[in-house]
Amino acid sequence: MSDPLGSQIREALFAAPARPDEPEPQPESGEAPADLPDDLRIDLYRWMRLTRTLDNTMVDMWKQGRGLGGTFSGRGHEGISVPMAMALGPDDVIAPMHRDVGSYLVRGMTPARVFGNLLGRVTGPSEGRDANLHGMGDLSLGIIGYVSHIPQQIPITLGMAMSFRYRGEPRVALTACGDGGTTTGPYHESLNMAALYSAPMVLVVQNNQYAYSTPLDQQMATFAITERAAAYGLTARTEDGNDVEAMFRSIKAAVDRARSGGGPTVIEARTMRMLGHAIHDGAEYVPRELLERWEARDPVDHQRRRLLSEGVSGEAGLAEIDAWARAEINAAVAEAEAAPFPDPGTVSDRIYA
Amino acid sequence: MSDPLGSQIREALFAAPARPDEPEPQPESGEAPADLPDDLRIDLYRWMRLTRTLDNTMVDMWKQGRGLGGTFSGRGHEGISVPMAMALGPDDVIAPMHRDVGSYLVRGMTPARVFGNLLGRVTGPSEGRDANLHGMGDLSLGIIGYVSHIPQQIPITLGMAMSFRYRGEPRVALTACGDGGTTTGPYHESLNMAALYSAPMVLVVQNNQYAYSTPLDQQMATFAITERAAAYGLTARTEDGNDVEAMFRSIKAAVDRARSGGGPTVIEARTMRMLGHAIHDGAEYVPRELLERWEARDPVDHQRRRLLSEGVSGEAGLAEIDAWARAEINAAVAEAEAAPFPDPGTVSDRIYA
Amino acid sequence: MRELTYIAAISEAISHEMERDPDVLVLGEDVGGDFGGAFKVTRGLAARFGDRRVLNTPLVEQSFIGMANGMALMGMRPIVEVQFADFISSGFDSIVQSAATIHYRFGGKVPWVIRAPSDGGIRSGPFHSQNPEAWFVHTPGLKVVAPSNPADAKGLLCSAVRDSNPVIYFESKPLYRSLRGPVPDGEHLVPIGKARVVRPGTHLTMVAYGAQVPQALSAAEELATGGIEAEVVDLRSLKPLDFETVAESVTRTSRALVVHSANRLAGVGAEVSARISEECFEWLDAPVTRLGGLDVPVPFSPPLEDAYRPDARKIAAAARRLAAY
Amino acid sequence: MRELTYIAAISEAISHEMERDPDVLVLGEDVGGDFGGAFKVTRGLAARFGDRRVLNTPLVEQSFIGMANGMALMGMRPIVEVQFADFISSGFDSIVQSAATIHYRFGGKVPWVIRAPSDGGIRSGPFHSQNPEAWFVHTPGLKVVAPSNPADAKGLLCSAVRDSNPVIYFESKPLYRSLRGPVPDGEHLVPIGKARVVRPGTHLTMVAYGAQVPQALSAAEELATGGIEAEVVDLRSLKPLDFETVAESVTRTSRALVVHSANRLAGVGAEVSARISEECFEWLDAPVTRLGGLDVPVPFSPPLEDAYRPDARKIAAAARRLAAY
Ligand SMILES: Cc1ncc(C[n+]2csc(CCOP(=O)(O)OP(=O)(O)O)c2C)c(N)n1
Ligand SMILES: Cc1ncc(C[n+]2csc(CCOP(=O)(O)OP(=O)(O)O)c2C)c(N)n1
Ligand SMILES: [Mg+2]
Ligand SMILES: [Mg+2]
Repeated sequence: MSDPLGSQIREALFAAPARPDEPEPQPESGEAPADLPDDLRIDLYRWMRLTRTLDNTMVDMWKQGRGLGGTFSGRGHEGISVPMAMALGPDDVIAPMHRDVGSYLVRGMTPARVFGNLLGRVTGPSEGRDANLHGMGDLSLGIIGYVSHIPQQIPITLGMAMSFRYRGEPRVALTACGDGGTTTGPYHESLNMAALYSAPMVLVVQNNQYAYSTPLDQQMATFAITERAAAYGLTARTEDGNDVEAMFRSIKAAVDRARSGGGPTVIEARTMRMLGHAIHDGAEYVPRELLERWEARDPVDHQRRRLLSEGVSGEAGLAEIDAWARAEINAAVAEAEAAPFPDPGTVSDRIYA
Repeated sequence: MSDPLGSQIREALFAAPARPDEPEPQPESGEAPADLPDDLRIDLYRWMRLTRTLDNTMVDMWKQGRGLGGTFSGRGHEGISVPMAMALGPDDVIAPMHRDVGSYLVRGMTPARVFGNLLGRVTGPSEGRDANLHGMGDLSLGIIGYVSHIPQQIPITLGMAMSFRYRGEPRVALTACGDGGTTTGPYHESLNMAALYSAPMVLVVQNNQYAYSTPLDQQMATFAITERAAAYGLTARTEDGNDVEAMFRSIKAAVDRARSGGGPTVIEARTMRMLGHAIHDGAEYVPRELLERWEARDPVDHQRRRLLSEGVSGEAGLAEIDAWARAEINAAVAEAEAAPFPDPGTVSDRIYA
Repeated sequence: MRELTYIAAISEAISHEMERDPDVLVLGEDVGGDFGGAFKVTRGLAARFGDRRVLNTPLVEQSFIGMANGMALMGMRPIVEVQFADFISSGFDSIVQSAATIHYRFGGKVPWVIRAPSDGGIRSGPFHSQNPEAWFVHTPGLKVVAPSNPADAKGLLCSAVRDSNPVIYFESKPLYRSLRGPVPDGEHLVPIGKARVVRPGTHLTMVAYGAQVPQALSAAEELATGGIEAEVVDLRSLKPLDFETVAESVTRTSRALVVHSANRLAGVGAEVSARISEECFEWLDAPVTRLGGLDVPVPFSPPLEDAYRPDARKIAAAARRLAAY
Repeated sequence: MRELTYIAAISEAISHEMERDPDVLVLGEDVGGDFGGAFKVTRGLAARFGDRRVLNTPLVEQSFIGMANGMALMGMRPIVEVQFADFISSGFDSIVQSAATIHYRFGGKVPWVIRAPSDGGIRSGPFHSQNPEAWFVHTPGLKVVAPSNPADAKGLLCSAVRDSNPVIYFESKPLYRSLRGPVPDGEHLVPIGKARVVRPGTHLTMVAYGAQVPQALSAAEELATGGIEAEVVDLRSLKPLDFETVAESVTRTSRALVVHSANRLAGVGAEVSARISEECFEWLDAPVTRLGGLDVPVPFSPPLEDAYRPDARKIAAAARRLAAY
């Protein structure tokens, strides 16, 4: 039943390493700086590097049998998950999805706690109750734990945004979903309500061209994610998800707009999931050359090259960051592996608040 | 939280008795005749009259306390429910909604059986098991009974259409939903799939400006129902739901297109619910002058006037139809009221097929 | 004490809580404006508290309950109306997967109430008569209550609003205007998780909730004329379940009859019956009897619905058999 | 007889039915192509039967199950895969309101099967370990089966495909590759609605289904070394429930232990326990005991999940207490 034309369209949309026919996205709100300060540009790199190092380490550990259950790699998504959190203010809230480890880190969750969750230790934010990148909520950090049922994070985020409206608080709620998430019912219901109520929320659609093994052309007849979103009456735009600075600008502009009463925004970030859906998945269904094309656009490397070529940072400075990330993650793994499992006697605790 | 601008837009969209700025809808497929044969035009009137007479009688009976439970009037919707069924072929299937009594009648369900259902008699298609216009399925007539949970009829219809595709049968499946139905999740999910699979189905959106007491501007920020539908990649158009001939042409064109492999169509039929949501509802929340404006466009009267003014039929011929309808409905009520209630001993029968 | 109908007590509880706490708001289909909901429970609230706090939503149970989850996580206390309990299934994920698990998984609080107008006997057919409480009692992390009289209707709703957990409040449509009773003015809380003996008796224990409590009481009156004194326990909370009160009664009477309008098969009555058998085994002089709806959708036509559903007559008959065992 | 794993038996049943009947098709998330589903159950089917009959859908449980309702109404026989049983809640309305009621309400037939990979014990956490069968057993109009071994996995699935009603087929993930057993070649049907005594015994009856059957059997072996002979009844069908087989056993052994992985509270075990107490009251020498999951979401971390879940050790301990009662 798959439409051969569909895959051609998909190729056309996603094949080119850059999309020169599309103008560089311009921030729409004056509050979002067109030129990002150097330290912010370096920080974007720093968090991406930490995220990537965590991800690589996690993947290695699971392959070595040092993991517990399954887990999800966000490799290739760092250019999205990091600015999702970087563009928020301290009182804003975020409901990340299953590949957004970068958002957790930026928001202040330590790598040791992340590994604690992955390894089922009592030191993880779910205290061993939830698996992999699920349930890693920490309200003191403004983070809502992931509910597996897609796209539950969206109506939750709408509700948080509405609570800010009700109370007149200048806060913003942000969440994400995948291309798969855009086909679900609550996506439609919630975006329609977000527009209707002018909710201060931002939704980042992480269009990585696959929902598990199912390519875009088996999910939708047209790839007009932005157009469909705009038809609700909210702001919608498409960005290069592998360009962390473009993503930061776009998300920041959307956050500022939401904060100032301008209503919700949907940002479609086009990217590629570089590993399988989850750790056990070899993703043989993804054409190798598609991966190669996207490997050449790796968001971490891209930012690194940009900082170097534009003279924002020198090789030494970046190497220092890379080493810092390595050390942070090594220490985190050691700490998490040494942490205790939860006491089985606590299994029924905290079922009610 | 309701947007004052919203109601202005709504006024602009729906206030004028005609919408001269919109071109007359032209059938897109050669198979749908631009000029309808006289007998068909009269038949459209005949079924609308029968539908209206049934509806009026039902409303009177319920007011007199001769009803059972609640019920739904479709007054004002006859220009939609009748052509929905008239445009189908004998092997096509229809999944009507709660105001579509006209579809049942056209499809061959006798008024006596309809009243049998309304009155909980064993002679109703649900044999006393389902209420009012729910559960009036009869597969021998190609009718699927209504499931209350909105918009369950849509995925069912998609599935029926898909079964025709699988088997290569030249059949079409048609259903309807309200303006309220367009805001629900499965509406989005199913339209996206219908476009993706090019399912031979037609969906008529009966936009009567209210979902129960909730006006359009409290349901959606923009009233771009057709645009939103088109964004899935299917054909979508807006029609005057009170012009039964325009509706017939449009639905027939969509049915023909679906049958010939052209894929699904969404037709937005703009109309007004002339009575309350259900029999107990006085609809005080609907401005009286809005109702008056739409009363002037009554679809049954409109067709009557058109037949007379265009010389398709004379007063005598139409009076005969009106009398026939009256007699049919009177006989049906008498038959239904005389029919037995179901035997309580059968309550557990037929739980499994 | 002044008397109110069951439905007026619900309305009073809502306005009492909205008055008390600015974080309380109402949302759902058609709840706002002058209309005030399919059953007019929220009528007048919009005029009193403003449109913002009485929000008409589109027809999207999954997302407006999901939205309530988010509001609640930020400390608001939404009172969500599903138009009929039957439509709660349309928002199922937002309840059983999201709201129910959030506190256990990471400590977030989801203090909402879903008001679900439930039950039948009033010729509304399969989609407007359901009693889906068993789904939610089985699901960890929720609380479930079902008042049987106006005072409890008020007191349980006020407690539910103040509870820090998601509470599903099953109100009984058949009692809305048919049942009047004394309701304390002002502050009135009925604790969640406490059953109540609503009629003392010695020969057997009837355990019921919601609209079957009045039926059980009227059956008990009839039985009393024949010398059988039935004790009636009103569960009030289905989750957490106050089994102590049930056990205390059954160990005195040695006979138990469990009644609800919901389908009997794998209903809440099965849990109550199983626990009685487990924990009161040595005291039982007869098998625990369950009455509930048949294993079919709630039928519309009066003879069918009457055959489907427990009522005072059927309760009395079952009680007589039980007493004679 | 040749041996297959539990999961291979499922795959074999599907291809057997697709071969036999052109109206049988498979749909769900990721079931198609070379991939063949999250657990590879449908791998190879697309190559063999074509992409049209093995349809990858978008991530829309409500609508793809609803679509299956429509296909089934027209006489097709969809085998629907929900990726994990946990996600069946996302399509709840299409099952409990639509499919379940259609035949009762107007005589339409909805002959689909939903395959729901269920159960835990494999460190998958709250959203990939659920056992939601009680919701569906409580709902009139559905059938529910849960095979415990490869032969039944094949035979029940083939029967489910041929049944004229909506059947939910709970397959046990923990058994997928851990359990091998003889599976008849070719045509093999296990009737829906028939339990089976999988181990004869005299001292007590264990009633279980799905992955708890092997646990019960291994507990029974252990108990036998201590002189306790437990009879093990495998329910196989949860709805309709073959209570006769249970009663026949319990009236012989006079003691019953009901076990499932699902949450114990208001689970299917409550219904089984209540019926045993109702119908075997005079034969019981001890209260019916239930084992099930605790009243919390299925936790991830091994010590917590082990505390949460019944297993052979806990079954043996409960059986010893029961036998000594
Ligand atoms: C309601 C629901 N059904 C099925 C799943 C199983 N599942 C987990 S992730 C996934 C694919 C998601 O694809 P997408 O939304 O594109 O996100 P991505 O993983 O590509 O980032 C599926 C089907 C789920 N989580 N929720
Ligand atoms: C899922 C669900 N929630 C609530 C209802 C209750 N309900 C019945 S009809 C209706 C309004 C429907 O409005 P619309 O779709 O515009 O159809 P109309 O009645 O105007 O023709 C509502 C809320 C329902 N049937 N289904
Ligand atoms: Mg994706
Ligand atoms: Mg409407």
